[in-house]
Amino acid sequence: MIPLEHYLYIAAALFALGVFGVLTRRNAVSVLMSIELIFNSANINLVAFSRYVEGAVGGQVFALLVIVVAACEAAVALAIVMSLYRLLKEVNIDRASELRG
Amino acid sequence: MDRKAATGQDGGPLVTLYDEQLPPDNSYAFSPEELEEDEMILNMGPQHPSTHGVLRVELKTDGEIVKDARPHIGYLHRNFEKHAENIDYQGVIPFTDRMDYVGSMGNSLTYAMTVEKLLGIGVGERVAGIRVITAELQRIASHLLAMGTYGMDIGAFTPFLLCFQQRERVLDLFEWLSGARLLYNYNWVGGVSHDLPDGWTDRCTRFLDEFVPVLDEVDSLLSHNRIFIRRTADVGVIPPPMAVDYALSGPNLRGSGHDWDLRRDDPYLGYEGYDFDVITGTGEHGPIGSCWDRYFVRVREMYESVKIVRQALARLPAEGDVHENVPRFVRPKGGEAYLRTEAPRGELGFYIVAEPKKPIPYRVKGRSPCFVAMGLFHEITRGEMIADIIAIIGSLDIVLGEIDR
Amino acid sequence: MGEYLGPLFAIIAGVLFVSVTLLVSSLVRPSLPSAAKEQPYECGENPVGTPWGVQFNIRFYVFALVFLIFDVEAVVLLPWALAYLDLGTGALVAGLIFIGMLVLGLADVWVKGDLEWVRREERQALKARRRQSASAAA
Amino acid sequence: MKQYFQDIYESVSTVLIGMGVTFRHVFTPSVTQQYTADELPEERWRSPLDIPKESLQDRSRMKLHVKIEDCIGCKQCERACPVDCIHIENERRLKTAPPIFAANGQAIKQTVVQFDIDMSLCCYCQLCVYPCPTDCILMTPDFEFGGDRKGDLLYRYAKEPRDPNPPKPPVRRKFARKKFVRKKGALSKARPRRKVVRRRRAAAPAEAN
Amino acid sequence: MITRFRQVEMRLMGPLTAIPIVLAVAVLGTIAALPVLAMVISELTQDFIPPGLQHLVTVAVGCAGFIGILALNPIYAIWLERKVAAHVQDRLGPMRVGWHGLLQSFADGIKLLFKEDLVPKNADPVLFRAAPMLAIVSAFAAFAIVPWGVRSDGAVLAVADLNIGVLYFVAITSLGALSVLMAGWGSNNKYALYGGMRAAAQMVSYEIPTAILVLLVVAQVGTLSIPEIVAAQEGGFLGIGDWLIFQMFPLNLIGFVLFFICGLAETNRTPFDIPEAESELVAGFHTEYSGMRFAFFFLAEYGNMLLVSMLAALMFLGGWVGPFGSNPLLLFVKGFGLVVVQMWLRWTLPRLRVDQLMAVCWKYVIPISFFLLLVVAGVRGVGAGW
Amino acid sequence: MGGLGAEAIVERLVSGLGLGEGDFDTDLAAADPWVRIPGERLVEAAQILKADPDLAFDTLHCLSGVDWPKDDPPAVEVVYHLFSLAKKHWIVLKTRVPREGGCLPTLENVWKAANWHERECYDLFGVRFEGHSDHRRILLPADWPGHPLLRDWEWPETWHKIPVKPGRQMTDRAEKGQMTGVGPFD
Amino acid sequence: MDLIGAVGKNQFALTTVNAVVNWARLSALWPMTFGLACCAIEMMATGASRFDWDRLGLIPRATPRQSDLMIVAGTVTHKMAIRIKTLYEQMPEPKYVISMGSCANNGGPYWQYGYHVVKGVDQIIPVDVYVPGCPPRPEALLYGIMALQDRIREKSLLDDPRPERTIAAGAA
Amino acid sequence: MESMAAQAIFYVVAALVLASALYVVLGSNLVHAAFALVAAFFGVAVFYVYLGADFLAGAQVLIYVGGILTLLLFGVMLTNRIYDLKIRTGKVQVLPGALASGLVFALLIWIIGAVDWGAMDTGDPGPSSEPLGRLLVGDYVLAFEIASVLLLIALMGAAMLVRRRSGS
Ligand code: SF4
Ligand code: SF4
Ligand code: SF4
Repeated sequence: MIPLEHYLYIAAALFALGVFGVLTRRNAVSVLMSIELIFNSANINLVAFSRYVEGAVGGQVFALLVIVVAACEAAVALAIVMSLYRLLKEVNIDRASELRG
Repeated sequence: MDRKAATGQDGGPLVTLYDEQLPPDNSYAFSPEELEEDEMILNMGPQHPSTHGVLRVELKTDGEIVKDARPHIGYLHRNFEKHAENIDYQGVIPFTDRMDYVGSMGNSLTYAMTVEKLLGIGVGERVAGIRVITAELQRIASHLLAMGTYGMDIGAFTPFLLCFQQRERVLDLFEWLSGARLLYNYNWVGGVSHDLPDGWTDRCTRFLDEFVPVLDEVDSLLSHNRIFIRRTADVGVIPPPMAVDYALSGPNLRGSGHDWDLRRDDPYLGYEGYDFDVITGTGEHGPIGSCWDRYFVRVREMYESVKIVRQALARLPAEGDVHENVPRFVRPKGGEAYLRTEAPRGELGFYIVAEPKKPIPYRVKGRSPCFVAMGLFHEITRGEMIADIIAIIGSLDIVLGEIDR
Repeated sequence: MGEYLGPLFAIIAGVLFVSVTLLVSSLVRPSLPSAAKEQPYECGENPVGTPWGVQFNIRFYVFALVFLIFDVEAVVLLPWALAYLDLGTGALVAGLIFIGMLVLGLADVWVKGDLEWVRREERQALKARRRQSASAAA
Repeated sequence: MKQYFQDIYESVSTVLIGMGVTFRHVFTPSVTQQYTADELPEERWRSPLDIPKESLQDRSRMKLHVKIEDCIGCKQCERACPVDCIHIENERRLKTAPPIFAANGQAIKQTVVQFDIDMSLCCYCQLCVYPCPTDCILMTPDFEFGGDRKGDLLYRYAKEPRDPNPPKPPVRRKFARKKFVRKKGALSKARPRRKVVRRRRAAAPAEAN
Repeated sequence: MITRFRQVEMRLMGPLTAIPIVLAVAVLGTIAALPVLAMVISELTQDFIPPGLQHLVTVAVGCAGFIGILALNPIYAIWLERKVAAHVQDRLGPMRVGWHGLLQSFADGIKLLFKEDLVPKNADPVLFRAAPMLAIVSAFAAFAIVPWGVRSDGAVLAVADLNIGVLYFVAITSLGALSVLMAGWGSNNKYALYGGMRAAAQMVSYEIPTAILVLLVVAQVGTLSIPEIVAAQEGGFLGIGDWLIFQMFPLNLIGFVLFFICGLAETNRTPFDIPEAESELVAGFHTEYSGMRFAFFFLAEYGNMLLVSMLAALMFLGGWVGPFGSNPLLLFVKGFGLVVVQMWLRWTLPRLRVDQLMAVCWKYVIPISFFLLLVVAGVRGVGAGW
Repeated sequence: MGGLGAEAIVERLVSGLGLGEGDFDTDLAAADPWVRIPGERLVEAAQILKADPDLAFDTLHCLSGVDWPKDDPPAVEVVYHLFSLAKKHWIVLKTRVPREGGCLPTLENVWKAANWHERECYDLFGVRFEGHSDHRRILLPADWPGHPLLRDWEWPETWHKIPVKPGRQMTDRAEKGQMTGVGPFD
Repeated sequence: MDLIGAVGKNQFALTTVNAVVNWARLSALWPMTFGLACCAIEMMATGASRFDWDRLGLIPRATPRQSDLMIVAGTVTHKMAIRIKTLYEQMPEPKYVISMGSCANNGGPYWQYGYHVVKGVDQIIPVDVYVPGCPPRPEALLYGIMALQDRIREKSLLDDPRPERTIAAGAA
Repeated sequence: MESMAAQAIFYVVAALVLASALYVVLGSNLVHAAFALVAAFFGVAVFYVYLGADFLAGAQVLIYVGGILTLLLFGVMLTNRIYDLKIRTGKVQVLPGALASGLVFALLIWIIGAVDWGAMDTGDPGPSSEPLGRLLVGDYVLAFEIASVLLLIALMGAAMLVRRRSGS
């Protein structure tokens, strides 16, 4: 039996990696990938808690909803990236922030 | 012409270049620099399963859409015209056979008739009858090939083999008649090389009887298949004025709705005496002049050819010498002649310039219907999709041997 | 959980199958590399540019997008379908609303022309140019 | 809306029709002619129109053959060939040599010392066959003469080749290859139709000239 | 000078080298008989084996069947395909290698094994090599859940009997799209890239109706587990009356046809073989693949064909349930029957164009399957009495 | 075939162009009646032929080059076979260009079909067509030496190392001892 | 290690492997769909129902990467020669070439005045079997394929896969 | 014994997930990174299996691997030319990024270690999909419906975003 903490450690590591990716990556798609990693780490936590603490499937419902949200997020974010690309011919987020001005 | 040297007494040594890297030939019509964003150059051919030989099409694509297409020809340029300047009138016939190798009866017929026009001789009734029969059978064989390969281009393999099966029967008839399966050297100046063998007409009738039901079957398998129609109707539309402007001929012209057939409108070989219909495209599915129209004109022409062959067989004079008018030597008095006939692919013409009393033509030019049809290719491909390019090439029914000569 | 050994076994079998075959093959197959052999194939032509330098039609993205949404929808509906028989009318109504939303979305993208592989306007524009040149000829 | 359902209906119905056609073909006998490396056995020969093999091959234009004994060295064939793949060289026979005759009675005045036909160039047009006065060059229905050496496709018919190198024997093939042999008498009895040709030609004055 | 080829040959020279190749044929033959053999053994021995080991035995038998199917299927499916094609076209098909060409696929396989394997210079070497592996793995993994019978004591004979069976199937097949995309992108070839992108878009699109039709089944039987789905179809008139396909006529029949169409599309079979569309894209995503790596795609394709056929049979045609009680052979008969139908279709129909293919999916198949789902749900609800 | 007679066509054309007696050549008795006009007037003539409602030559059926090196002056003759689908009549239009550096105006703008024909004529005869939209070789590779249908065209020895001249095919192989020397019946 | 000795010791293994591999190679010759001219039509006829080269195990493949056999069916022109050579190079080993028809053998009818015709495809790529004819009958092509199968049957794994290459290099 | 093996597999998978995640954030080839993400997602699915959430595992594979990843891949392939695929990460950002994420990681580790989670082994929970369905249509029916609305909005919004640019 794997102890709960191990799941939590892995989730934490994934989370940290995701954060690192979000912070260092310039490419928007790359940033998106990192965000997906973060979502996953959250999901691991949810499911692990629901299994070890709750002992029922309530947490899984939330995980499912998180997946739904993640999918929507990915869809919309990529759409934004696409239109950004059409505009700039580049998907560097640094350039994107220039658009504000 | 020095016949001695011809057997290769001099010349360079035989070279083998296995190890040599041949230089790349980057003949592109579109330069990469000119491309806009999102565009890509895609080559189709010269080795490609469905460019019907060695056609190369250069596509400028944007995703699946073809922005522009340029055909490159010449990969089968076999110098027919150069040969014709060096070989006697009779000897040219094997080379004309090799121009449109799917319809070689039609080629040699046209050439022979042009030389006959030059010489001012005619042919007897039996020869004319035999010529009509062979020409129409050849049309059937050629259209069968067109139909089958078109099906294959669209992705249906079975109709192709069913068509080929019928084509084999025609080839059998031809082999029995002339000894060769594909390149017959059958139509001679002033006659044909062999008379019909005994029993040939019976077999021919039998073929016609058995052929029509099979054609119906392939028709129901392919021509009226919904997928096939969707793939070909409204694709590669040649509007009628464009067809004339580009001097299209044959089924391609008729597919655009022009009611024009040399056999009826400028008859030769006594075609005026036969009862047949000229098939034109109707625009049954989608606009007139689409790929489906051209394809279907060919299919229905086969029925007409069957009609003609039946009539020709019925009225063929029982006796007659097929070599009656064959001149001993062909030495025209000079001058020039142009003559065209309705070959399976359209109006095939030969333009011969003769020098007086020479056994060798001065200049022979073949006017090839496929060459002309290929000339408008870039017009009708613009805006179509990649898959449609294949459909369009197939529907024009080209033979590279005739385009490149 | 033990039943998941099956897929694991299958995956390992697959990997083993591929790698063993490739290993055996690499021992016995000939290899004569040459420059021309390693060129990308393009019907015997020298390719111009690399396909990687090319952008693909945005359509691909649109389809993947619509697919993703419907995929998620199918997954969320699965538990619904499973429990459906025991849940009574409420489930039917809930499912109806859910599917109704999605159908609405489908209708929306359909009407807006996103489900055309090639946008109608683009194609029409190119074809129109062609027709122009045809009529100019006439 | 109507169009929508009609589309569905037509697609389904035409697909079913097509499937019916192909289904029927599963049960029609196959037309394949199972060619083997030996000459095709009669029972496997399948002409789609039931033309007997013999008569189909009667005019067959495959490999050329020269009955060199009958050749008078007139070079008509060489001249007629549009491809120039025949090469003939003659030597005058001595006046004192005993007269010999071709099968049709023509006197042979020259010795053919070289008679090469390059079958790898020939276009099988049969134009060389028609003018031969002694009917000694003819086309046979034999097509099984490919191989791995192009040199094998050059046929030298002259009995006394001037080539100093003695010819090598042909490559042995593994499978037994029956050579095409015409039945006795078939060779000398050349194609009747061709004779007619020549007679007519000689009789009719050439209009063109 | 010794070429690399020669050096390789030297390695071959061990006395062991000949044996595997000679034996391979025999081994494969035995494997073919494996499922039946295992089934028989398991039936005979079920009374003697302690209950604790029962599970292991069923899994072992399932594995035997799995390997048997996987080894047998491509080899004979390819032969069958060629024969079907030939007879549809009045030909004979392979005749020379073995009796009526039965050994043809072995010859093809050995030849491909001994064929040079090219990795184009500018290709992405990692993706190029990983793609065929992924294709095979996804086919294998999907096969793992296909049960092929129940023993008389009710134990399911399968490598794995998952209670999310159909969901697993839908999920794993989506890996196939990835492998195609990998291959297309990794080849650095224009045709391959077109083919790969098209294939991915196509497979992905047709996954939606597949999932919806799976929902359709699930909503009726209330379970995701495949053996239970089959169990729900037992009984009825002549033993076939309760097959799902005959229920709520014609809703489920349409569902079955649509499911089959989706299967065709997911395995890239005519009329949906756009990604490989020979007449336009040369060979599509596997244009650059040669030798064994190409063979893997081929194997995966035939594996997937059988997979979708068997699943269609399990979900709609009652699986191993039939007129004469339940019998694993029935499943094979149904599965291969559907495979033959796939081949029959292939040799009948022309190919759709990309946009038409997508239109078929999004404008016809998906709306109709949504409609089916709603109607079936409604009818079931009424039937359940609320 | 209906339509106008050759005489009428030539008459209309010549009067339309305003050509004098010496400016054109014609042979109305030939099998295919032709008229030869100077190259400069070509486009004009083509336009007349196409636009005149009675002539209505709507198709350029064939375009051929003929090399006449022995004539005085040596020239390439370009022959246009024109046909009217509407009126069903024929005329053959000829014009001459000098062999070296000869140039004609393109008829592409009158009949689209001329495009490829002219490219071919350029490829094989070296006749340039002024104003042509895509003036490249069509049949032969771009770096092919010369225009091979000119009668005095020199065969290159090789092209990219591949021999062009006919080799010593039979004798060569005979000398290498590759001969079998056995006829089939011997 | 003495390689020759190793070969000698395991003669039996070698012959067995050889036999199996050669059997596989000769019964699964996949030609590249590749037609050049008139001969290609007869090649298609060979693939069609009446002659059916599928009987011998031939499946046409569209890409050179998956084909073993190149049937040069038709006239090789200078413009095409470069492409043919590229395509040949792009086929993986072992690869075979059948030269079909007079044109591919030797330039055929075009050998004399065909300025744009390569006088024999064997000038640019090595040829295994020459099939004479213009065009060769489908049976003749089948005969050529069988002749090629015979040649493959006699090949040894120890042979250099492309002997011509070394010869040409040696001569140079 | 079985559990030993199971544990071993778990840690192998965990290592795999972390390695892939590492490549995702550090790798230089974007397409490879996307495929590495496949492995990470797949590994997470394996965790779900270990946690007895088999339905969720299926959903994870189907949505993440089949859906989101395909989308991401198309995104990568559509927006990048190969020479851009080498992602430059300036040193400026790496250091603070590493610092920040390291900090987060340390914090999390500390929390995980410090808190007593009250974990209990509830035994094999059995099939999870049907209870999930009950919950979804029962207690959480609002969330269920909201999810559908969310999906609808995402679909329409994203389609619109893309459409506006490509139409012109
Ligand atoms: S058949 Fe024709 S090409 Fe052959 S040798 Fe006779 S004339 Fe010459
Ligand atoms: S024509 Fe006949 S006789 Fe004269 S050389 Fe030729 S083969 Fe001999
Ligand atoms: S050999 Fe004859 S049939 Fe073959 S391509 Fe050459 S000319 Fe055509």
